[in-house]
Amino acid sequence: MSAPFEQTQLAGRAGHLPPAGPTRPAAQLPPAGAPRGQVLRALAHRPTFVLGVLVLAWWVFWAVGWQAVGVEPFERTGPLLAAPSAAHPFGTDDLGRDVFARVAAGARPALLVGPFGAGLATVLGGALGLVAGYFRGWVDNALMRSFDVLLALPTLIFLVVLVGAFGTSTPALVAIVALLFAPGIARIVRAAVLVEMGKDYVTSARVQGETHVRVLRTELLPNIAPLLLVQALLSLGAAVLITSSLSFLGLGAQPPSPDWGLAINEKRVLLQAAWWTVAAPALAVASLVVAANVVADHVAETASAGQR
Amino acid sequence: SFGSGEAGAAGAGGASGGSSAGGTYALGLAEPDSTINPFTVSDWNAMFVVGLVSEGLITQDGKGGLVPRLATAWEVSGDDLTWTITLREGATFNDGTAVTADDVVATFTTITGADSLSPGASAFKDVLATVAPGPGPGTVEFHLARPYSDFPVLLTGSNTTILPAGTSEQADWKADPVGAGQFLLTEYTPGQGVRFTKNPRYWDAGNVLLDELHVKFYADAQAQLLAFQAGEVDQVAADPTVLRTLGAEVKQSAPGYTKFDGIFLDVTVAPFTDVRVRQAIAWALDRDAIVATVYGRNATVANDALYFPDYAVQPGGLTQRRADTAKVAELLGGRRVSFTITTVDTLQTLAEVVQQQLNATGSFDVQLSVLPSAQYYADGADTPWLSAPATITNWARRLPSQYVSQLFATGAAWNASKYSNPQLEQLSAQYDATTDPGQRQDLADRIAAIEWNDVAVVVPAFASSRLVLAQDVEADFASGQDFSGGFDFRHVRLS
Amino acid sequence: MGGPAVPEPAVPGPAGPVEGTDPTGALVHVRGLRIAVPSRGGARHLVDGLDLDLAPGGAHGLVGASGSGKTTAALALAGHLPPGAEASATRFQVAGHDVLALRGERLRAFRAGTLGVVHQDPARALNPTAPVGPQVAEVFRLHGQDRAAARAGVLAGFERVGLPDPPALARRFPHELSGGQQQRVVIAMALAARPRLLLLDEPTTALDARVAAGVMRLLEDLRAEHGFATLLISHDLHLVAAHSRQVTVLAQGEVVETGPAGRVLAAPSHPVTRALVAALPDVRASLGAPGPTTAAPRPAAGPPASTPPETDPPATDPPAVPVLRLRSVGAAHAGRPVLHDVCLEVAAGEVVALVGESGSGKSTLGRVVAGLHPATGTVEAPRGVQVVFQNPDASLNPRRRVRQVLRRATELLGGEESPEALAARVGLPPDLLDRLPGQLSGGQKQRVAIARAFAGPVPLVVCDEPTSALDVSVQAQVLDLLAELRERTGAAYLFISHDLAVVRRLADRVAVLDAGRLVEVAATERLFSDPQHPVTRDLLGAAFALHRRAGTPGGGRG
Amino acid sequence: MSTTAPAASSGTGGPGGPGATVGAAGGGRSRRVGRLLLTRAVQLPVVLLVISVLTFWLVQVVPGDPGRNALGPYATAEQVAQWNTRNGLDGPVAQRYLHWLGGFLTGDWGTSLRFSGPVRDLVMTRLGNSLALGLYAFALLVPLALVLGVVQARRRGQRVDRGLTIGLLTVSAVPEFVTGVLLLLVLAVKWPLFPVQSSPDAGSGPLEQVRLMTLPAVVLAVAHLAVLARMVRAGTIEAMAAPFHLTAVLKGLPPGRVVRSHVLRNALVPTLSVVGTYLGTLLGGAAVVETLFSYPGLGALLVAAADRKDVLLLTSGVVVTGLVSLLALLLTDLVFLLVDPRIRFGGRT
Ligand SMILES: Nc1ncnc2c1ncn2[C@@H]1O[C@H](COP(=O)(O)OP(=O)(O)OP(=O)(O)O)[C@@H](O)[C@H]1O
Ligand SMILES: Nc1ncnc2c1ncn2[C@@H]1O[C@H](COP(=O)(O)OP(=O)(O)OP(=O)(O)O)[C@@H](O)[C@H]1O
Ligand SMILES: [Mg+2]
Ligand SMILES: [Mg+2]
Ligand code: NI
Repeated sequence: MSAPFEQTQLAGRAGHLPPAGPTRPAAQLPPAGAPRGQVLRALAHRPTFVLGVLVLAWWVFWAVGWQAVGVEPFERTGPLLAAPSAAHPFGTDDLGRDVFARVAAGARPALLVGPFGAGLATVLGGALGLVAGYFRGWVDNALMRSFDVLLALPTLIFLVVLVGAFGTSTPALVAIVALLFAPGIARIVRAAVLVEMGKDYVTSARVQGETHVRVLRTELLPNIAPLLLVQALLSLGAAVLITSSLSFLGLGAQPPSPDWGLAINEKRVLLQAAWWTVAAPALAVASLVVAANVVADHVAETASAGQR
Repeated sequence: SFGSGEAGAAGAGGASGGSSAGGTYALGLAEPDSTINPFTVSDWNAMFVVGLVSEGLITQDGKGGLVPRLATAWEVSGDDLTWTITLREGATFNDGTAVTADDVVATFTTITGADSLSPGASAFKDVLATVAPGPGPGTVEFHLARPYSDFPVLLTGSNTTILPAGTSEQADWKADPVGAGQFLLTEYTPGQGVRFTKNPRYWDAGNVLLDELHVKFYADAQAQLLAFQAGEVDQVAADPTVLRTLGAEVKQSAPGYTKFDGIFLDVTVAPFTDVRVRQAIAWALDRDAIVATVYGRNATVANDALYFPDYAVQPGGLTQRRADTAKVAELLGGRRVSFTITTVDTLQTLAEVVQQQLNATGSFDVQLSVLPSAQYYADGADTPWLSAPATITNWARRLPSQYVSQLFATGAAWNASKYSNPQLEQLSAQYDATTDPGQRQDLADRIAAIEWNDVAVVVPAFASSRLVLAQDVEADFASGQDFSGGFDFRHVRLS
Repeated sequence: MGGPAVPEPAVPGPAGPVEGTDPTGALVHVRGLRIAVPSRGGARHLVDGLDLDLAPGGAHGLVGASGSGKTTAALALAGHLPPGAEASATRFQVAGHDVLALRGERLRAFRAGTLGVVHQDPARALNPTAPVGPQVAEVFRLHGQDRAAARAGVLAGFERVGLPDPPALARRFPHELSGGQQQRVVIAMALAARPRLLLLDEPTTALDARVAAGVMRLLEDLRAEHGFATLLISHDLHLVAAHSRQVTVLAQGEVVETGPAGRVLAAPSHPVTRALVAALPDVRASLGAPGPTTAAPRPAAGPPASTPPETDPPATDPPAVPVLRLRSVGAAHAGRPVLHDVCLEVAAGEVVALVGESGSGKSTLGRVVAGLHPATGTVEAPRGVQVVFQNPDASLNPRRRVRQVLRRATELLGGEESPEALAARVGLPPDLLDRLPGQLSGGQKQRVAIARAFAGPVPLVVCDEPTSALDVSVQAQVLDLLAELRERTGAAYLFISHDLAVVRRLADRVAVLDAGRLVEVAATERLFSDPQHPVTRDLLGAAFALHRRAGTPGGGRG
Repeated sequence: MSTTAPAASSGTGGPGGPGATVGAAGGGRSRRVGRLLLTRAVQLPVVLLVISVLTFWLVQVVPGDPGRNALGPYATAEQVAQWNTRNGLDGPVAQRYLHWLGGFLTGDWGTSLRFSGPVRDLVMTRLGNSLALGLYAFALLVPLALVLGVVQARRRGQRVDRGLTIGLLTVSAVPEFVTGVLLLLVLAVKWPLFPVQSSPDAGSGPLEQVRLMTLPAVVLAVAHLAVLARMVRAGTIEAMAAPFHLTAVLKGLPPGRVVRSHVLRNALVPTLSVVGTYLGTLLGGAAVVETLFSYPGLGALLVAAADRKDVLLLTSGVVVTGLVSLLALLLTDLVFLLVDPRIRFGGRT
């Protein structure tokens, strides 16, 4: 059928202004099939896109360079639970540590586990979902029933077991996130593929003699890619927060790790006494997730402009 | 099964306001972890439930004094080997049968039996030889294996509440909650809570002013705090977070010391084989800061010797250790020592502060390994709490000599430090056997000096239990809410 | 393209009194409509300065080469633009509304109250997840009818457009209908709204001549009765001539000629129009006179000018080496038998046309041949049968660019041509290669689908209405391509078409399908000159009648 | 492959609005539904068996020892071993599993070590509670997510869309216990409209039950809202790009009607599969919320069971939640068939 992230332009939207009026959204859309530079230039005119990119860059900066910059996430550098001030922009925690320094240093685990975990989950779930929905029949049954086993196991129980098996090192967390999210993504992707399979373009490709692998890759994948992107971005936040679930189970990363999820769980008791100790890491996670999604939205909008 | 007044109050979500004078007292606990059985109960929440219904011979008040409960008197024989207990006349179990010497004998026989599952058994090992009915009516004789001047204190410990003779260790006590305590268990709903009503047959029923007691289960400490703020419960433990949240203006009750959190150093493993390293650690800690940060000031600075501040004998002559970076550097000779501290998640804050303080001296590079309790206290030879080189473990209040015999004696079951010192053991045994106060003081000084010097365990502070109470709670608690305090709700009422 | 001065349509033409172009009385009054999408080299104009006037009850034709902007212009009247497009006009009045300025509820009300739209691509115009009946009933409901009335309206509407068994059909989903049935559903849906302006975008491409004639007659009747105006877009100039009074000719978005249908089509002044019309007599000639028939409605009227001898290859005997052999093939949809005992052989290099009424099972047979539909009986088909689907749009992946599609097809089918060359063969300008299917016009999509199927040597191609959306000149080019490929590679075609002119021009033999049975298979010339079966005669007669009427400039109501 | 079922004339729908005729399927569909149910009826027990085996075995990796857990750290190793023997925790795992399985199938689910009560009563009461909470959360979540997703899609790229994206994702990036605490602070502490402890009391009426469950349900719903709304948004955007949407718009249908009759069904298939997995999640995965609100649901029960290696309770509980999850997943597959008539589960031809 058609492409997500595209829009049917209704009258009353862009382009229907009276003759003289230049139109805003249309002006921001790059021409169809425009070269990359032009797309980028169009994106650069979108303030929320620019903001999103800046936020992402900001976290990447801290993830890579917090040691070089010399923030002190572990030392006691101020009074206990000091409110945000010039010296401590996000205040201090119950051990007198600078909350900003901890959040900055926490960007590293977040940016390792989040994107890689979500990415791996999406690749895994996407691939298996595609295969299940495409071949249907026993392949579908075999794959989906195995995933059902994982989906039917309560998440937290599954987590306990996975942590028991892999531990809580960063690569282990990436693997855990992937295993935890892949079944759900596979199911969603399979559902989308089942719908696509009802459309003639898949038949046409097969009639042309296209191999199964290429049908999956070049015909179906592009059509479920927007869905996969949505899934990947939604998994991002959950992946960053995986340590929070783990620490709820008493299995989190080791203190004094500045991990965001860990911090949120540990400091939540301080929500009333010192809201900033929770708010800072929570906002960090939120800003990362929101920025990634907003940037992706903008890219999807520009990319789909002029399609259909 | 419930009075109408109480049902109405509970329905309205209110903690108090029952129709009769004393009202319903509500408090929050985490759901008990272990089986609810006075013999085997081991976690504090379960002890609470059991302790409200059952009654021991003796308990301790908040200052370490002994309080007669089912026993009215206790005295030791001339050879210091037989303690005779006199039982309270007229005391009955909640089923109406009298508490007799046979019941006491049966209870202690079960606890100390060869196949006993009671966690209390260890306290009597090598101390109690036999129990038998005494010569007089209502008396019981405890025959000791060695002289033990603090023996009555052992009777205040865990799992020593008296149950009718014939009660099996394996019985489902919850189904038939028998005991001689202040309350009757009327309803136990897993996941939700327990309801108690006053036991009219309690020997001191006149002083139990509450009509009902409602224990609600909150798995989450924060939920408990919120419940307190919302008025759903009448008390909440005064941990630093609670105090910070509620502010200084709240009504508090501070019934006494309950525990210490010790940093156990395995003296057989480098770098702790070197006593200077152990001492350096002890000298590196800023104990005042720990008391403030970790315990919210509900603690007293300790000096690495295991004498609780409320214990009758206090050792003297030791310099109080305080953070001294120069001394640390001197002891270590400029070395930088790295090691990992292993601990359980409930002690994470202390571990983090200790790590922070040690690392701040520049002489240490400390890593942490914080484990969930099931893992930390796991079974087997390599259980972390006993086998890791440096651990932080909390210990409930016990007698000084108990710590020696259980933590530092050769072959002691819980010797996480792998420390042994025949001289210490000998002094400790002497101390147990002595009744003369002057001699005891002298022995205590020497024991403490050894502990202070050898630093098998660093004890930064003794923690006390403290409660924050709702405005309408009247009367202070005489003792801590634990087994040794007997979960005493006498004189407590709601206005 | 510049072209000569565009005729000023505001000047009253020699049309009848009803067609007053007084702006105040006009239903549609458009001046200088421009629709542009941004493109690499600045804005690209899909419609460039369109003027259009349409009086209430008027009948206007919009013709032009494929991709000239007809659909875009028509949908603009409904207030719809392609995504990202911008429109401007000096005047843009439809039924008294400045459509470009309408928003929200007023736009909706305008659409509900004024418009009926027959989309070019009926298959995709219908919601795949709802039965067709309710989709039409919805329009009645929108106009205030109750459930029962709406249901009755649907059944009556279906009946009128010649759909079989309306109650059962109404419960089916769009994909359970044949192409022509879908198209008729869409027509019924457009009529349900009692529109004042009916936009007909290629309304009969999937219909056989008889049904098409019936539908057009129905439209004429309703127009007379209700006085709505029609804007008819079609490549079939006969149809336009027969059913429009005024005609506007578009070329690359610009109006090149406008005026009374008779004059424009009979005496075209602009080269573009001339090129379009040039094919007219030829087509009529190629169709030839109907043979002796009883079924043709007006057999005696207007004999063709001449009956020139055909240059088709002589009809061959049944082939010796069949590339396709069907023996008593049957097939069913959802348990309902659709094909019965079909026996057919197609030789290598042979073109067998499959004709028959809409819904007779042609597409199903095509799918059976391609192995896409289970069948009973024996189907001996070569490997690698290619299919040009009846609905090219759905068969193109919305996320693959034309270039990717063509390049991959060449690889798969072992062809040698570059995508550019392949595109050029079907008359696609190279700048379309980097577009997605959604950015193409109906005819352009169809040509991509054709180019794809012919990207390499194949033994047999099933062409299901491959030229229905193409204007005559492109159509001719495509037919030449087919002929040339067949010469070169020896490909055989199973050629499904309603367009008998095309059939006659291309096919060696013709098979006539009626309600799932082959009723006649004959060499093309023989079939046209001497149809045996009444069904065949019906088909031929209807086709002839439609084209004959085109000979009467001024439209069918004259 | 196309089915060859006789054309069923069971369709009752007829004209009257596309939305009204979900059940009016062609003959193929009832046949397909039947076949799907049949295959699943065979597969479901197998999946459950696998789940139970996995749970029974995997719980062994959970650190800790039941005897140790019951007796506490100060009990001796011998005491712990003795306790385990008494509670039937020694012997090979396989043997114990088979014993459990036999009991489970005959209705004797054993006794919980952690809660020292019959497993079956415990699980069944909690299941009821969890289902009630889950459905309540669902009732809040699904309509809201639909509305928000559709609004976002219709206003794609505009301020409303961007604002909702930012707002929803921010909320979703805050863990449940933080949202929960915030809600409790406002609605239980500041204005005591709701209790902190949300245990339904035996005696309280249905209205009171709803009041008790409201906060946990809201927190659960909020936690899943962003994901679902974004799925709806993506699906709606896709469906709105399809030509049939233009048809509906040009018909002049009111926007709400366009969405309901034409967009949602086409947008919902991937979303539905998320919804399906959520039902399972809300049963077994609501542990955090249940814990915070002291709500006696299955999630917290199972976490406690796993934590304490209460094998019998855990396995039985997981099998029960598993069954419910699997039924929910089956339901989504069934709904697929009804929502999109083109969907087939059968193998390729
Ligand atoms: N969304 C779009 N973006 C860019 N170009 C488009 C888009 N849709 C159509 N076009 C281009 O606009 C031109 C006019 O298209 P339109 O569909 O109006 O043609 P048409 O006259 O209806 O052709 P046909 O007879 O083939 O249907 C074509 O060249 C087409 O490629
Ligand atoms: N998926 C389906 N389910 C049920 N019936 C179907 C299905 N597809 C087609 N039909 C019916 O089968 C018959 C033959 O359809 P087919 O598409 O082969 O006709 P056709 O000859 O190609 O018609 P047209 O010229 O209109 O395209 C029609 O009556 C149609 O309604
Ligand atoms: Mg067109
Ligand atoms: Mg067809
Ligand atoms: Ni009561």
